[in-house]
Amino acid sequence: MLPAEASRVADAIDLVWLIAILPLAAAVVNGVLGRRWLGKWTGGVATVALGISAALGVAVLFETIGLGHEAKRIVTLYEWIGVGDFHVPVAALVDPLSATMVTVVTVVSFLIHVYSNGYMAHDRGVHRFFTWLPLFVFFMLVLVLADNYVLMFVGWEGVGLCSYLLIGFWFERPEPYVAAKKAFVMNRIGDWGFTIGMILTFFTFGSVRFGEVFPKVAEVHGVDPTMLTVIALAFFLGATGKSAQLPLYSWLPDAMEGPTPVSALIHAATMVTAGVYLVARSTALFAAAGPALLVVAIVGAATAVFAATIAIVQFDIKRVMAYSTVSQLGYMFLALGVGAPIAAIFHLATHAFFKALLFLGSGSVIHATEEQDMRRMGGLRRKLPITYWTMLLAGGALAAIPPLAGFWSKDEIVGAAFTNGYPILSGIGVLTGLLTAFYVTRALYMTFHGEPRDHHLYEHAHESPAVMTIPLLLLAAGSVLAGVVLGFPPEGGFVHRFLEPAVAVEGAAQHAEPELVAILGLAATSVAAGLIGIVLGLAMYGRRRPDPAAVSRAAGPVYTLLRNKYYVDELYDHRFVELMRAAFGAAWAFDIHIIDGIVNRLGWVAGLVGGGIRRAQTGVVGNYALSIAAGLVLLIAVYGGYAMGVLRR
Amino acid sequence: MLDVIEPILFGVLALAIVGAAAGVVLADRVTTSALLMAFTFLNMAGMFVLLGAETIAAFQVLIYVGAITVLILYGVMFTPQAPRAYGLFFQKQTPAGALIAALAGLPVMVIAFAFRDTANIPPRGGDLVPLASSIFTDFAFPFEVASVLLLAAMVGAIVLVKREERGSGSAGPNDTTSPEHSRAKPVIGRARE
Amino acid sequence: MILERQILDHALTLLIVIPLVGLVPLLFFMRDERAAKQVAIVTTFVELVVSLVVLGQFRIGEAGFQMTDSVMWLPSLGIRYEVGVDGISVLLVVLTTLLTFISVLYSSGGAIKTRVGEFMAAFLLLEVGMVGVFVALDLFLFYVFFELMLVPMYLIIGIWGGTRRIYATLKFVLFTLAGSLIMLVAIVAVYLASGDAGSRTLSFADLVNDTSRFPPDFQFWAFFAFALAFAIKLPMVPFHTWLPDAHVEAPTAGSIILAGILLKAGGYGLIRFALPLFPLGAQAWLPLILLLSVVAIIYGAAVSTVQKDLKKLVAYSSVAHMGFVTLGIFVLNVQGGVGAILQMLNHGVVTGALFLFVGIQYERTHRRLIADLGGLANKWPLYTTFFGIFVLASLGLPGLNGFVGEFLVLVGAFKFDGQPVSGLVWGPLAAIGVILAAVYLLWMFQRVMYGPVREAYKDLPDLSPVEVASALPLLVLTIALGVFPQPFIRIIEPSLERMLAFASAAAVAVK
Amino acid sequence: MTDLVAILPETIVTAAAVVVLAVAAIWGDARVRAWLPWLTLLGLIAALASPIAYPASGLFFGGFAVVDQFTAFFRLTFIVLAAFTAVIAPPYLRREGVPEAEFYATVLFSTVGAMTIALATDLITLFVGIELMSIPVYVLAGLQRRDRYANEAALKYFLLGAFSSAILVYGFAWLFGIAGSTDLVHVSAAVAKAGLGSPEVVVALALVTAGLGFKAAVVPFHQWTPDAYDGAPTPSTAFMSVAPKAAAFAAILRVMATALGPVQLDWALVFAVLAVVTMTGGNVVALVQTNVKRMLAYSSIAHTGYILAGVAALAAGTSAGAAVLFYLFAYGIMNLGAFASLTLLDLEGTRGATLDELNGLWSRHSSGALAFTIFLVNLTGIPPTIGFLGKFLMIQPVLDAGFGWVAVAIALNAALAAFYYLRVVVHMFMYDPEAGAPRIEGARILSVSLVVVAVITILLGVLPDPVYAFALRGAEPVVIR
Amino acid sequence: MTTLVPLGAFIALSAALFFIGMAGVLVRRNAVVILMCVELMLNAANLALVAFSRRLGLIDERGSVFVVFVFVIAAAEVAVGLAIVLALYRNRPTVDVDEVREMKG
Repeated sequence: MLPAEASRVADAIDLVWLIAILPLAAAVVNGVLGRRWLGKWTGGVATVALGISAALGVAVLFETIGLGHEAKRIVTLYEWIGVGDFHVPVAALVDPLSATMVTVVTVVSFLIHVYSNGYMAHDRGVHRFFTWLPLFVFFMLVLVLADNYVLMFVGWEGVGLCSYLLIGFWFERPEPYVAAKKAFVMNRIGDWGFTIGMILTFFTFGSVRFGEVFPKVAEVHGVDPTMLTVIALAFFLGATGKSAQLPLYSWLPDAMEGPTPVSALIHAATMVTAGVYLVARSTALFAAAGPALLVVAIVGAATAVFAATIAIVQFDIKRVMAYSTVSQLGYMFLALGVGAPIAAIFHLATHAFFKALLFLGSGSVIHATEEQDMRRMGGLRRKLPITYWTMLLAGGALAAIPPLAGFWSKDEIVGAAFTNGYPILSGIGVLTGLLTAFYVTRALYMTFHGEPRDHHLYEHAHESPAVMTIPLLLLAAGSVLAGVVLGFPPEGGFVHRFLEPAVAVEGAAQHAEPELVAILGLAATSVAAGLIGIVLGLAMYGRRRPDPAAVSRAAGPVYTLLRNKYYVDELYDHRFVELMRAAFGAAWAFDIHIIDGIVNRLGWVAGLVGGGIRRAQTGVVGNYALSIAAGLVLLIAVYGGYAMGVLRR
Repeated sequence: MLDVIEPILFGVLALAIVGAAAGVVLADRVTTSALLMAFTFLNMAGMFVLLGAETIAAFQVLIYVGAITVLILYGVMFTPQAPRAYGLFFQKQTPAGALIAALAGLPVMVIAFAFRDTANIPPRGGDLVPLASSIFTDFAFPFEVASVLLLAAMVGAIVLVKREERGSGSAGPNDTTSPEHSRAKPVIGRARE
Repeated sequence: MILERQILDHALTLLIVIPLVGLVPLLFFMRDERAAKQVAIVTTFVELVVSLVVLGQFRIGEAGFQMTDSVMWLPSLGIRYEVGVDGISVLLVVLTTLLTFISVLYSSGGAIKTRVGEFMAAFLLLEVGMVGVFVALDLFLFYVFFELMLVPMYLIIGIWGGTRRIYATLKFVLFTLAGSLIMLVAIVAVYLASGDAGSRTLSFADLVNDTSRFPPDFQFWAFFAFALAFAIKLPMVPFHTWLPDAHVEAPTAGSIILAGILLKAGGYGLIRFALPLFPLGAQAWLPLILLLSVVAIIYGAAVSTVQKDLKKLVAYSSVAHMGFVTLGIFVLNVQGGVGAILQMLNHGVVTGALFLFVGIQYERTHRRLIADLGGLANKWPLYTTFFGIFVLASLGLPGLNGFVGEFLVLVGAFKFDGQPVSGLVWGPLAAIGVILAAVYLLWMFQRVMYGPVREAYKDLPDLSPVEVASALPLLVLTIALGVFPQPFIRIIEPSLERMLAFASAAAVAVK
Repeated sequence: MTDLVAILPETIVTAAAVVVLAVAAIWGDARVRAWLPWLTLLGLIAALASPIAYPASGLFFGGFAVVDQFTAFFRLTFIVLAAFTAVIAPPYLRREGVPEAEFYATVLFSTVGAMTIALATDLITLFVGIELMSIPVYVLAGLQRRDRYANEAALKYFLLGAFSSAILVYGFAWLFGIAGSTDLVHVSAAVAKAGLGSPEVVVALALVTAGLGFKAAVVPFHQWTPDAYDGAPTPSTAFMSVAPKAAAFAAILRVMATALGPVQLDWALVFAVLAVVTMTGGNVVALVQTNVKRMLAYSSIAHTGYILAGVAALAAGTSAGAAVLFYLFAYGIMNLGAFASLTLLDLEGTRGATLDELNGLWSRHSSGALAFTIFLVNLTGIPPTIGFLGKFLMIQPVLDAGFGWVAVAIALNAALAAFYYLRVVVHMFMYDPEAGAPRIEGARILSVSLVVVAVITILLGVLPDPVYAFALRGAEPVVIR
Repeated sequence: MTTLVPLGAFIALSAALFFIGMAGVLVRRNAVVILMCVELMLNAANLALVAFSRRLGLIDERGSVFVVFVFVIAAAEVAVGLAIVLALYRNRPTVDVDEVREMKG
């Protein structure tokens, strides 16, 4: 802390570390005492801890708001690593950006913890669950609060670990832990980029602390632009891994093997947005690295539409949501790429709410029906009213129906893309909006409307307990209001004013102020697209005309392609893995047969030579005498050679 | 007069020595070799006389022709061999051995002529007196050592050839031969490996 | 008071003597198992305490050697008995005593069933050698201890080892011996080059003061000889093939010490002797060593991925980890160096622990093939937790100790701006190893731990108190080194900078 | 009178031999025989102590005997070795029915011969000494006279020994011809005058090298070694594998350094090559042996190679001679101990033990196995043992003399040798004994003395300075100037 | 006194004898005969020694003294040698060294 601040009276921001420590404490307590003593009370412990830190989080947020424009405070705990000129403090950076993230994370986590108390009540491993979930929150908070890349990396890897543990939560079955490993390894590939990015940052700017790095970016002189691009791309590689963007997205759908609350918290609301946060946090860096920014935009857009197309044809309700998440994350990167980080964060926040809600909703459905395949559902709205209505709202938000939350944020992204001179990308955004609206409609309809397809299942379905439904309601409120509250009026909403200083880039070219016409026009188009999608969905699945089956038949190859998710999993999980195994096997063979072989051969050769010489030991005195005499002759020859100068010494 | 005799004598003796020595090597029968060896020694004694070392010559006759030859003949008698061709042509190693010996011998014989007599040798009589005097005065130490050597050799020879007295019990468990065996007649025509 | 002072002044000598003292009663109780165990435990514990006292007495921030003892040993050769610790060695000493204590404790818990007395005796002898290696400041003394480690370990693997123990142990000894004998020649050469007859010395302090007495070509070969010996001990690719065999066959305690300490002797030798004494030689061999290091990192990881035997997998992973050590040392900057030392400590703790747990598991299931295992997590929650944490530490998860060392090494590697290939190539390549580590370790973990529980292992017991007691200190260290590495770094850094200064100064002086 | 004082040790040893014989001849029963080794020991100790009581140094017997530090060192070495032999011999001798009194007497006679070599300043004394050292050893080889292998060993050793003696004495004759004197100093002067240019020096040098090389078992004059060591009764092997070798090197040092010192440049390189060939050959063949006794025989050839390297490096000055002396001392103790350890096993015939017969020796006779292991570790050259110091001190002058390649060869050979030495340990510790193999009982004195000596090798490995300092002083007379 | 036979001739003769003896050792198989050949070699040495000591104009008779010692040694060798041969012969009736080859390799 700066001496100036030292005199200040302590306030919530000074206790910001407590926000992170509380979940950790909960995790430790549950981890140590859970199995033997606490049992299912672990849920209570975790929830309480989360509640407190959520409250603190909100407090911090408001205090930051209170600080106004120069809201930026660093709370240093201790020096973690310090070797030579390389220093990594354990310090929290509290500014609008991190404050927002903290709030989102803590609040959503809290709700999901509450929900989980119901959802996981009957699981044998409940104590494990409530050890790892708060642990995840801890790492997530480290990630968002860190004031330097290395500390951020700690959270980054930590959340990866917890996602690994939680995806593989039901480890008796193979699918979960296979998916878990896939997730972790793919993240590691991204982390390779992150690592390189960090270290290069250190050598370019002599520090890894945001506060010291970003100012230096401004003075372009001295900093090699290509180096900047490399750094940015390296970080972005990390982001693609964590946020499931092309080409490293394929772990996220598989991650649905984990318990649904996990999917909601980690694989929808928080962890997967870490990549977005990273890029947003490094806006200054990316802004200075033009090409990298373009790459971000393109990858984002591509991922958005790519995932949406797959989502269209999925039947597992959670997988639909998963691909939807991938697609929405694509939106956020698109936003970042087109230079609208605020829009990205905005969408991140809203998405956190409605996507978490969608997941928890489907979780409640699954909880009620023990079934994930939408083809065996239908007509459930009568059985699960609360779930139905809340999910309907969330779906609307996802489909960007005004005035629900999704509308504001998504619309802003599309708009920014357009106004900042990326019309094509903007177009893709609109198209994706259409697809989104379509598959969300399809999913909700197949689940809740029409006639029950499986009566046995239908009969046993029942609404979830209050502990699960209340979070749904709260999230629903968020999904409805978040947009208006934060983002109205567009481009000038609270969120903009609040976040502006955090992501402001000195000297970065500010895009031209868009005129109202364009905004409205774009809004209209995207809304229209959404409506078309919904109508189409209702038509196909409500009226059966055109009949989906017929359509898929007509689509033929395209359909199978989508059905098989573009065969990417086959490519990764089989071709690539087989290739690697072959290579590694070859390496081992080399180790055994060549390297070790040579070693063993040496001994063998020595033995051979020994055996040979041994044969000269005939046991016959005459031969021995002969060798002596021969030796004598040899000596005479050699010495004679010296004497006559024939041999040199 | 005397000048002529010496070279002639030398030649004769040299021929005799070389011839007899070659005989020792070439002779088929062991006894022949032994006798030829004795003959070589005799001629060698003559050579010593020629060199004016009468005392040494005397010793030579006594020790070699007397003691050693007799000893060796005893040895030959004690170790009768099956009458078998000891001809060199059964010896695989003969050519190699001969070659090596020649290879070493011829150059050395040539080199031998590099030794020259010192120009003026002081006239001196027999070697008895200086020899006797020096052995027991200057050479007292090696002489004592030599006496120990003889003692050691004696002890060794005795312990090696003496038979265990019956029932001394000192015969080890690894008695690879029975007393009968040790007195056994030589096996006739024993196959060679 | 005075006595206390005395003891503290000669604490290091004490460290060398204590195990020898312990040997005496052991020889009498050779046939009485319980007594033998008790003697061994007490001795190693006292040793541990004394080493901790040493650590406590250590003056942090000083670069030079502390608590030195120096006595003329071989007057007619001018060779001294000279011991002392600096920031680099003091931690390794403590690690040694700790791991030895743990190994003995664990082994006395029933892991060793035959010839217990002999086993403990071998271990005490081994401890003498290991501690000696880290405190010796005279090349001759160092060599003596370096070799002294050999025979006990030879017996430990050969007598209490697995089915192919003979092959393994002979391979281990012959490899090491071949290397160290070449080094012996080099040591003698150094001795001869150290001055004119009468003024010759092998004392590190004297030698390092003026390395210009070693002409460049001399340094070239001397460094080669030293590096060879240490590269085999470490082991560096391609001299590593003794390691998997030795580890697979060795008894658990043997593996722990082998991985935890013996390999460190190699890295320590490089940074303490090879580098400062022959800076020019180091410069000459630098590119090759860096190449081999990176190869080791990737190659070791690649090979571990396809291992079927649990111990072999961990053994090959050691090869990869040691690659980080050599890389860190020879990028010749402080981040790399500190990283390398930390990596040595971390690897000692973590891999030691991994072998401990593999051994525990083997004792219950008598299976080491990964394919034969599975579903253990269900029955052994405690075991799974411990094992899992160590696995994560081993794959370099931030917040655990593995990360700090590897990351600093990577920083150093990037920083390396030497010829012909700069760090911008080495760094990213080395970083790949981190990905692969995740692959093979997690894959192993899930195959061993996850999945449905097997009938055969249904009623096997979880960790016993002794085992927990053995593992707990390691766990604490694993987390402490990960969360609060700075105190350790503060101990290491000055001494390391001193070593590097020796290296660079001489290099500059000649240029 | 002073002359006699000067050779008091030799006299005492001779007397001891005679007394032993006499005692055995007069009271031939077992009780007395039990005392013979102690009688021998007593004599040897007296001999060792006598120079302290009556110190003497300088030239004696009109310059035919010299007593200097060199002599002193070798006296110590030989007496220690003889004493060690006397202590370890009895169990075997009684078991195999080898005549004891003669054994001790012969050992003592041979010792006198060896000591004489150390005293010699003159080709004649030297030659007589060499013979007095050798002839009793031939006897020792054949002493177990009912054993076919012993006979064979004795015969081979004797025939070849006599052969080489003839070569040696012929070489001496030529040296005499060159110098007109048998005094080593005069010879050296004459050789210096003639130089290697003169062919007769070439011949003499070759003959002498071959003759002495045989005694020290240098390749290619070594082939008698395995058979002789193998067949001889084990205690004899123990003695003849060390004392004659040490004596041979004493002779080599005296002749090569003093008489042929002037042409050192010419023989140094040859010796270096011979050294490498010898150590490598010995090790490589030892590698494929399954009979431990025979394996040790080959290993002793290898050690000859190491020592010879030191001789080749004599140009390096005192350190070289000191290295040779020290190594001889170390090698003597450890090799003798190794062979002696074999006598623990009660086996058919003289031919030592196969590796398998050693299986599980640790459980059959712990102290013996322990001692054997320590001796093997010594031979391998692993610290902290006297064997290691031997190698360390040897490499130093070799490098100093510029024979870097020889030093490397020594190192590699040591590694190679480690394989077969440690393989023996493997069999003793890591294999279980054959079913029903009994614990080895008795032979308390033997095992105790083995352990004691083994411990001594370690102590001397930790604190070698007294011995080395002594060796340094002892090397002074054989420095080539 | 002056002589017509040069010293070199004697030495050459001794060399001839020496190498004849050596050849004998190399080619003969009968242990006793080998022993004889060794004696021949020793005699060659004797001849050389005597010749030197008579012809190099030395003040003393060192060579001859040496010869005396060689006599002694020769006698000792023969005694021990024959003893060994006899001991061997008792265990297996042969003196053929080619047949005494149980130890080899």
